[in-house]
Amino acid sequence: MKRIGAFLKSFFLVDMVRGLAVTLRHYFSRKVTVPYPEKVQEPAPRFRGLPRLHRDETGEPLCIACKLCQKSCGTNCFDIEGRKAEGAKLMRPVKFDWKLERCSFCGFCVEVCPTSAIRFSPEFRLTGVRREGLLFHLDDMYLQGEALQEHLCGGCRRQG
Amino acid sequence: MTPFVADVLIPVGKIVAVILYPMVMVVVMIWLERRVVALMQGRLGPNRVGFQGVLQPVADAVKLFFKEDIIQRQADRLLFNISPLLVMASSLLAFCFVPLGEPIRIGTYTLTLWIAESPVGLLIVLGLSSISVFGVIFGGWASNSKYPLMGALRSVVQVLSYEIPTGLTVLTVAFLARSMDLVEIVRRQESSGVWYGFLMPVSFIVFWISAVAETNRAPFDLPEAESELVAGYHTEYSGMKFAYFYMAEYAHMVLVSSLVVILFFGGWLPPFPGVRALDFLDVVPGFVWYLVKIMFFLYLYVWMRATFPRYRFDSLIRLVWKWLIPLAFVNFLVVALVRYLR
Amino acid sequence: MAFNEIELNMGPQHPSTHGVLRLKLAVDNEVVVRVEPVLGYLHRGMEKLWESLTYVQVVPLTDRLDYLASLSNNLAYVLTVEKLAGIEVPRRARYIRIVLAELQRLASHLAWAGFMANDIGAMSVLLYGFEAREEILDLFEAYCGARLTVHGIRIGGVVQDLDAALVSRIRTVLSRIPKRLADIRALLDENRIWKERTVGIGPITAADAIDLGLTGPALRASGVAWDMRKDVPYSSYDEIDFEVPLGRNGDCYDRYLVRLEEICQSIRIVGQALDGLPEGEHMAKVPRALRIPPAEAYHAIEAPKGVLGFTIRSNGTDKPERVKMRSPSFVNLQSLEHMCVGCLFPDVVGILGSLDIVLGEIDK
Amino acid sequence: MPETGAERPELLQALAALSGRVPAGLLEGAVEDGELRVRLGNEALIPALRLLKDEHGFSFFEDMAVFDNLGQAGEGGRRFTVVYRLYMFPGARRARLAVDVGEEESLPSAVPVYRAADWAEREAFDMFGVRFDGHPGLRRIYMPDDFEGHPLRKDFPLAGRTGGV
Repeated sequence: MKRIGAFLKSFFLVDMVRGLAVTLRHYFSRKVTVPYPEKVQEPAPRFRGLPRLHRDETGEPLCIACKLCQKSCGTNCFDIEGRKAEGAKLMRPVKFDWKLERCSFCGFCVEVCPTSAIRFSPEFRLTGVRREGLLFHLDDMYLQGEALQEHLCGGCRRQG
Repeated sequence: MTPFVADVLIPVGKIVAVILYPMVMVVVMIWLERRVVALMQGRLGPNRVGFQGVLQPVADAVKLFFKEDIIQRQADRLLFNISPLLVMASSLLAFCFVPLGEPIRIGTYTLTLWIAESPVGLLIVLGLSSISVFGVIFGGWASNSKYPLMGALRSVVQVLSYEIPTGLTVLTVAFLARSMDLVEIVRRQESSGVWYGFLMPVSFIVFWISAVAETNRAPFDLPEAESELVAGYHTEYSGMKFAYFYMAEYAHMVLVSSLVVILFFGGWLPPFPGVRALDFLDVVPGFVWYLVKIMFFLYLYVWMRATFPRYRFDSLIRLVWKWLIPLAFVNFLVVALVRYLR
Repeated sequence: MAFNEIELNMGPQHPSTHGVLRLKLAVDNEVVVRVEPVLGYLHRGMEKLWESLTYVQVVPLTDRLDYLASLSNNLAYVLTVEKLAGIEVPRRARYIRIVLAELQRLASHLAWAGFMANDIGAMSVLLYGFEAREEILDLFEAYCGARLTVHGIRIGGVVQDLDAALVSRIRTVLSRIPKRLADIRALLDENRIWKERTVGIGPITAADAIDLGLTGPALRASGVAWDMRKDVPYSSYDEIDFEVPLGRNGDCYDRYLVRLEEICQSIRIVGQALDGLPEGEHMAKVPRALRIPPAEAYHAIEAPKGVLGFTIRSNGTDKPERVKMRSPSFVNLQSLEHMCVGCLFPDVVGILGSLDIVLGEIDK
Repeated sequence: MPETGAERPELLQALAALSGRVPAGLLEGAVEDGELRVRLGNEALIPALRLLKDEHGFSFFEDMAVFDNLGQAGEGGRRFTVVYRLYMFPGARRARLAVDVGEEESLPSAVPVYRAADWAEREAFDMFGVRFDGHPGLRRIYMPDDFEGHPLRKDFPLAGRTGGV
């Protein structure tokens, strides 16, 4: 009896029709793709985007040029020089070169920074056209949003 | 209706229409394919170029138009250039015999919605559609490289072996309608009040499977899908020549769908001609019904492509010689017997 | 090269999405006579690089080995280092590791299902598989911020703790997978074309499989009941109850079924791990500049592709003396020739898909 | 979690059988951490592998690692130590066989015993230059065939040589 059942099933293409039914159901079901430029999917709060330096409320840079991040970075992206202005208690970075092209977003620098001066930002648009755009100097490390995009690819972005 | 208009203007107009009609259908088909497959897979598909991506095919065509047209140095230039035209011409030529709707009476003159009507229209259409096989062979051989040659030979074997079941099932229809004239077949279905597709479902299914195989589509797209290993016959082509092959394939699909509609689903007849209650549907012109049915079959083409995995070459040939041809024979005998007894 | 043999080149830029693998095929009119994989196109010299990094800095690099299962690579390396240094991992961290490793297995198998089906023509399965996989990657993003190279398991524990919101979100994502799996099974399991292309294709007997070093789902499809999580339990897998799916005749179809069954098992495992999540620390106290006295340790885990093992030798400094990786895809690819010889030309793609190899792990 | 040194009867038998079969070649042997650890001379390698595979159930060739002892004195004074790891299936026991080989010397290939050793030996040759006699096709597996030098050796510069391929 099973054999006849199997023959009938195969003759009337039951397995094919079942497949067609699945694709038809997906034809009418909700689509998953997000139309990117119009609608942007917000990254999660812990998202490891582009690392940025931060300042405290008074505008003083948090970074004390302790070079812990430089030591802990596996792909040595950092090149930091610190100097203590006379009368000041803490050192401040004078030179802070950071190469985005070498960064693997492993997060060691963020974990090891004593004053949490460097933190991940939700910025995921990292594309640039000029190689210099991928090298960040001290003041570039504070750029956010459009100014950051400006730096990354030097005005190549289509307006609007 | 001056003779000039009747003898020159209208035929020229019809010829231009017959050439434009497949072109438009090809453009619609390209968009439909990319859109429907995308929607079936949970994605949006092209929706940037023009409204909902309608201009996407135009963008593709323009891109192909400006692409560099490379001809292999050792290629046989004559055959290399002819084969895309051959494939394209045979598909377009076959459209002349495809009746699109009831003849329209304008004053004394009756405008027939087809170019030519001949008592053996069915045979001619089948014959023309297999001429494109020459284009495939010449194209594959002329590009003088081993991948296209293997791809061409494979698709030729596939097309030829699937012509037998097509021929047989088409015979059953001609048998029932007692004529090979496409217009006559539709009229016969109208007078007998039932479509042949419902009368002979086996014929319809066998015809549809072999038609899909003949156009190298869906589960049988061996030569083209094998482009990973054995590139299809149009590997060496680029630019407009490749566009011809590409359009010819879609035109061939539209041709086959219209054949299915005419033979099995009563060309331009409104659904269920026999049922008197549905007569109010007659107000819609025949041409529209014809288009609706064709769109359904084109949709079915794409639907199958999105669903089924690909047959391996030997199982494909085994399928036709072991299953489809015997089935077509048995079906033909049954129809003949029924026809004789009645 | 016999008279009517032709040499065909498949890859290295090959559409079957396995990375940069090149196969030199000798074909005697459609029948495959010889298959010779040519490797090295994605060789980044990982093992040389590891010798100049500290133990902690090596972890993000292990993400890039099997880039479809980065957490499993982390887990394998980290367990070996903990075994070498004798670090005790808190029980909560071990459970979170089980959750992460099994979620990664789900993501890897769902991606594999898409790739294999797409190679044999069923293009929609790729999108259904990826739809389910995206939700898992979103979980990883919510958990520790990255989706593909996750780097979520560290020496001594895991990078973040699992809070209640994340646990309930994991459960909802898991509850949606069976439905998608049913779609894939409806499309493929009984489909005659799929069976035509996979049943009896590329068979390998249990004895040959063991002799050739095949591991993972591909080995279990030949009926060999060997799963590292059961045979040499690690990270408290022995406290979790799950079955090990087995195949019978080790062909492409069985490899396909075994992996789909493993997806169901992984869902069960994550469910149990979440139910029994113990209290406690999610990270042990590990000095950042970890120095390990000279010793050597080997530890292997059941990665989605097979047995993934690390041999680490330390020399007292904070940098490993030598790190050798036993990559499952590398060893599994050795049996490709055994499976392909004698089969037909288009099946090589199907068999390669059923082996589920990743080139990042092969070329190191 | 390293198993404690609990007694492993089957490993002890294997060790005893080994010292019986290849007394000269067996330099060191012990069962520690639930693992059979043996150091062999290179001529005792193949008999030991065959013995463990056929009579003691070590059916699976799990891994082969090569260590460059350029800096410190190698276990046998020679430059390279080749470690074979076998796995007993079913039974989940492991065996570690270490063999020392100098730069110019070569080892008998394990492929006749375990076919899985084929690529492992090719990788060892490519990365360290250890030659294996009797290997079906010993050639480089990752680096291009005309590449000179062996990258994983300690004296090979980390940044590689410019002008390579």
